[in-house]
Amino acid sequence: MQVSELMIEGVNLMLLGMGSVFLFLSILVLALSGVARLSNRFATDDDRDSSRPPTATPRAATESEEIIAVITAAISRYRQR
Amino acid sequence: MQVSELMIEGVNLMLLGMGSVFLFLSILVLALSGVARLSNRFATDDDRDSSRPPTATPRAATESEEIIAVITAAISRYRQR
Amino acid sequence: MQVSELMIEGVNLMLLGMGSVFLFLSILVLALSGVARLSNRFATDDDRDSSRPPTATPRAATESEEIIAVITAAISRYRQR
Amino acid sequence: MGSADALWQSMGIANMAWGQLFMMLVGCLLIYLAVAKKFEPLLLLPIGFGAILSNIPVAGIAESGGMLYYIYKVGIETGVFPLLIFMGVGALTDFGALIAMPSTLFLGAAAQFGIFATLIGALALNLVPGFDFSLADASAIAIIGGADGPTAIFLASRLSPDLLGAIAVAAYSYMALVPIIQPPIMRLLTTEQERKIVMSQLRPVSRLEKILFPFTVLILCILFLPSAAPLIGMLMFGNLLKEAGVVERLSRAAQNEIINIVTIFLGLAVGSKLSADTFLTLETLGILALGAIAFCIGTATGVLMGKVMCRLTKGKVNPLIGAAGVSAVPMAARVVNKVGLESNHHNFLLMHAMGPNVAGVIGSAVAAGVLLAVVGG
Amino acid sequence: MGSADALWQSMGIANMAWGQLFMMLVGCLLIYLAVAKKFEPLLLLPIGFGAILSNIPVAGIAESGGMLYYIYKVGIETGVFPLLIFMGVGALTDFGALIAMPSTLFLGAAAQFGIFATLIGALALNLVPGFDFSLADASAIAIIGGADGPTAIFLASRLSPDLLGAIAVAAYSYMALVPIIQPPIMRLLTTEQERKIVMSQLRPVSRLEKILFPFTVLILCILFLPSAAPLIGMLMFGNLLKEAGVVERLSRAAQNEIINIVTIFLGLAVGSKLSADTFLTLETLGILALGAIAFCIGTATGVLMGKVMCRLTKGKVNPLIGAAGVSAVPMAARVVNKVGLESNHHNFLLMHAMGPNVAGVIGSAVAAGVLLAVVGG
Amino acid sequence: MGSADALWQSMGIANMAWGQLFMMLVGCLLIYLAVAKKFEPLLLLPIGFGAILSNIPVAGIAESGGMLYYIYKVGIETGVFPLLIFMGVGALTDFGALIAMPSTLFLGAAAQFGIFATLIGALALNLVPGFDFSLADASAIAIIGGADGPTAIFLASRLSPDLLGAIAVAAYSYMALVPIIQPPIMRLLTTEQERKIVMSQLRPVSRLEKILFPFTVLILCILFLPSAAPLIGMLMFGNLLKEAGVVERLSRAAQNEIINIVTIFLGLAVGSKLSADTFLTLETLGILALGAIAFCIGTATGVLMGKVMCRLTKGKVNPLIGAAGVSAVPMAARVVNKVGLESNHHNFLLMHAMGPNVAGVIGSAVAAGVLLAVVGG
Ligand code: NA
Ligand code: NA
Ligand code: NA
Repeated sequence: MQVSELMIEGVNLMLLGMGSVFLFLSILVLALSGVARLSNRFATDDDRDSSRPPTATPRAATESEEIIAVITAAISRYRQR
Repeated sequence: MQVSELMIEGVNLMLLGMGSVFLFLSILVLALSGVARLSNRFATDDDRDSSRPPTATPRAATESEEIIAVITAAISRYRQR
Repeated sequence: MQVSELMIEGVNLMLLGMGSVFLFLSILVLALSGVARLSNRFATDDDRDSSRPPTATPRAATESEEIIAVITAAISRYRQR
Repeated sequence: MGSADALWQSMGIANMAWGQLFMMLVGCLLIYLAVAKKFEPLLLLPIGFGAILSNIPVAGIAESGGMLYYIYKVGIETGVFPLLIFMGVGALTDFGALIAMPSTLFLGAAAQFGIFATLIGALALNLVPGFDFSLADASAIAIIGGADGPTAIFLASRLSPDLLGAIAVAAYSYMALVPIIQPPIMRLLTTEQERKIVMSQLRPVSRLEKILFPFTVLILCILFLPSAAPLIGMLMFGNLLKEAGVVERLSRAAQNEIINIVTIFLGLAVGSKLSADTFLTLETLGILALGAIAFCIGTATGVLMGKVMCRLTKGKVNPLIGAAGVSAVPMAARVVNKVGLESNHHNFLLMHAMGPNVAGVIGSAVAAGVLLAVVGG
Repeated sequence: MGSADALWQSMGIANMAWGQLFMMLVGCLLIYLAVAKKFEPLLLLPIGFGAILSNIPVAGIAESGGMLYYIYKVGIETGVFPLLIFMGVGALTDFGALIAMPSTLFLGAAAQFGIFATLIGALALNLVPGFDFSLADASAIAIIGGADGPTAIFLASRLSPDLLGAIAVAAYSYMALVPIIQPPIMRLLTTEQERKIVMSQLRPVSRLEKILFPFTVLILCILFLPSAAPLIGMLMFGNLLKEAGVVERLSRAAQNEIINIVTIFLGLAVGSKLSADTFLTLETLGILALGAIAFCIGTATGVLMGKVMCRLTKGKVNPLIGAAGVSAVPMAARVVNKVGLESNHHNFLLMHAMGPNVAGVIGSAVAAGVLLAVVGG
Repeated sequence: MGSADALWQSMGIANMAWGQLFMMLVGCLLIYLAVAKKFEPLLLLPIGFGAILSNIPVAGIAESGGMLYYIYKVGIETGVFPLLIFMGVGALTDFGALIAMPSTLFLGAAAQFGIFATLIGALALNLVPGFDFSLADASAIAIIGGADGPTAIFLASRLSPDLLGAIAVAAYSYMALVPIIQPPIMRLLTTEQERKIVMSQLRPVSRLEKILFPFTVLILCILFLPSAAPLIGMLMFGNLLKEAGVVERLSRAAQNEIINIVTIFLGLAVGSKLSADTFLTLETLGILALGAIAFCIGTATGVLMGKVMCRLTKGKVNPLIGAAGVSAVPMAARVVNKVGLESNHHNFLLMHAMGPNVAGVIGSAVAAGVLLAVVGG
């Protein structure tokens, strides 16, 4: 294929590509807005409260429980002195 | 193969299968009882004491050591006030 | 191949092998000494201080921060009594 | 504008078949059950997503050259993935309750009747026009009654790969439904008096016994049922890693890294078998129906055997724990505990139910071995 | 002394070609950039080491039978490794900022102009004697402008495997150079007044929206661009694992074990494509030049679209955040934040820049899908 | 009752060969040594279990289509598993002691004499009727003297796959026996006076030196012995991941996930080579005997070189540390420390012994490279 033909194909592809990207993402904007409205209607209070930190893993929980237990023990031992 | 033949094969397989499962697990019951008697004879005091928690991993150990060190430091600093 | 021939090949290989190992590691001794001299010239103060413990992983950092936070809280609560 | 045309030709809306659309909805349903209803989410979420991905038109993700094709080929066709999961299950399972009370193995055995009754049921379905299950198909379907995911996937991949998707989905779905399926059957078959039985505390188990346990099981498997050796071997290998106490690194790898990674891939690969042409058939409906029956029968025979043991021990065994014999670890044991608490608020049957529960895992591996030996040979 | 001769014949100094030596130095340069300059070290260090290993004479580590050959074959030729990385990226990414402000998707779209401008540039280079890029080559090169490593590797492995090494190196190098490339362009195209714009705080996003997000994106992908489905599918699968909240084990596996392990192998395998005969060509120079242009153009069009949105919203959008649309997550968003702080010391744009930043990931996956559909078909 | 017959035909007791039974007992012995005696449990436990699994009659777990067959094929025949282990070893090893005192490399070199003496020994065994070791076989056996598991497995998989099982078992068993084998030899060859020598503290090593170390070793390997490049390359890659300080994620993956997962699979796959027909031969007895000799000679030449260095430095080097040159990291260094403490209760030689210890790893990789270049070519 000649360079000029290739270039024409390239320009075609550019138009098509940028068009597709914009079209796709525009539809996505619409879809996300729709989803937002939809989920606001269904959202419970619990759901909306997304500012809370992500749920700790069970292991982490156990660890901090251990820590608290250790501290409690340390402090009570300290108090007995 | 006709359905009736298949069914006969199926019933055969059922009898054989349930028989095998029961036979296998029955022998396992015997074997486990034997192993229990055997290992009770050989068991040292240390072995028998399986109520202790599973051995902590080295890493966990290090962590709790760290915690204790941190606490000790915190408390001693607090005492100095 | 006859055993005697094999043995001769083996002895050859032994000489060649031990020679190669010693030669290779001798060159490595020289190279490492060179690198040591070179890097001492370029080393910054920060680099030389390799006695510090390896950088803690972010996670570990977070954990000990948590621990400290928990301890601080525990102690302050204890003081309020 | 040849390229615009090529783009249009490649669009999903231009190529979507109804079957694909329906299967994607099935995938969404599985994900919904996993996320909203917490139905075995570790498996059903990846399976559901795999179903969606593999039914996307044009993309061919589950076809030769696609990612899910490779994963299925490498992990399921070889049988490696379910065996690795089994290794992880072994490394995660404490067989102590079973070792302390080996007689609970009979409960685990009785509950496997669900498997073989379903086998007959599957063959009988051939009388209905439209069904055509071979003995291998029927065996693969029957294993749903084992209530054990990796065993079901392993057997189906060996005996009836086309039905693998439906079988895996049925197995995991009904395992998630155990808290709904089992209690009515348990209540129906036992008296209030029986449900109130308090069992004596389990004896402590020495470390030596725990280390010898995997060998005991494996030796019997080698002697009498080598066709179950891959399953039981890997289960016991995992358990040995856990109990040996000297290979902590490997035990952790089996319990975490390996089982987690393999679960993701196994789920996606099973999902890739949920294609319209193999799933949207009358047979799938049959499989779903048979699976439900299998769970019910397994629960019933487990409880009935519990009643027999109750008689023989003069009331020392609470028949409820028989229901845990279907495996579905640890869900079924929890259900037993819950139903037991309804009759006696201070009666915690959980530890006693763990015995038949893990016995059920071994029991269905044994049943799978029999089916493989006779049908798969 | 036949064996001594054999040993000499097998020595590197007796077999070293200049090209191999040069490529090993390129590998060392990449490692230097990774270690000393912290240029995308997670990728460039393994790539650099892979380049060294694969150019060792006689050893044949990247040739049939060698380790890197197998890793490339299994992980890159099949496309599996970049897709697994994408799954991990999805599991690590919080799309909350994008969901809160979907209009930032336009910024992510505009920045993809860097891709298509580079496509034209690559084809135009054919006018220079010595260059001979096919449409597939040009497309694979163009994707460097997507500023997204796994997308670039996936597309190059599909369209132009010979150029994969150079393309991956260019993509990751320029991603590391984002803090140097972008600021001048951003300052050139915006006024001090615009850079000072403070954006209103993002609204909170509910858990339900976060769970529905992956489905929304995937559905559109299925309907309109199934050729992007492997990339977008795995990205959204990873994100669903993260957001579902019921598969913590799998989410952690995707975010840690899988992505770490695959990154090591992906890097080594990409490095194995840095052999003298495919890398030491005029084409590589062209690719490096085009890559730089791609980043510049993408940044510029992103910022310009930011200015348009600023106008349309009557000054509610700070045009700087458009630069984050090239993706290069999270580097580009941090650069936006930094440039913004220079003009207004209390204006933290990081969260607002995360919207176009993750939009850029989706945008370049979409662009890759178009290129695959039209060129790869 | 055809199916009952099929079931009987499939039983282990109906098909067990004496050789299989014996090999399973060998597997049990290895597991016993691993669990009760803590003999290299990370490797010997999976190897032992792999031996049991692969010798189960009928099941065919190590035959074409079985799980262990696939794992062997993918991981060992390609050489990938031992190389990944080597990467992990590199990421776990601190070469600081060696960098601080490069002269300890001579100790690591001298101890490799165990390898080449064993080579002669293996060839001489051909004079005994029943032995027929080729040069390749003898080389693979000799590498046991390197006291380095992954190197032994890598070389055996290249030169003599049939002997791989016996070689790996011998290598790991004798590594575990180092605390028993080495002390008498060390005491025999040194005077009380020598064992009391206190060595001066090692100089601190800068981060730059630690980063340059992998490159120094790799460059020499490239120039003079590219056949060792896969081994030394991966060892140094792992070490660079550790020392670079910018790829913490990858370093952790190499040190934990990858090495743990691969160790499980490597062990099982090596165990799958313990089949009766390749293991129950006179040759295995020869290999076991030669392995013991190899360790003894390696220890002796290491200590003797230590004495030479003691003379040359006028008593600044404690000759005991030469024994650590066989590698067997970190066991041999600990043995040195213990024997040293017996003579002087305040003399901790551990850090000084780590130098020759890690030098021994490089030394045996170099020796493996020579054997590969000359014999494997
Ligand atoms: Na079961
Ligand atoms: Na992008
Ligand atoms: Na060695």
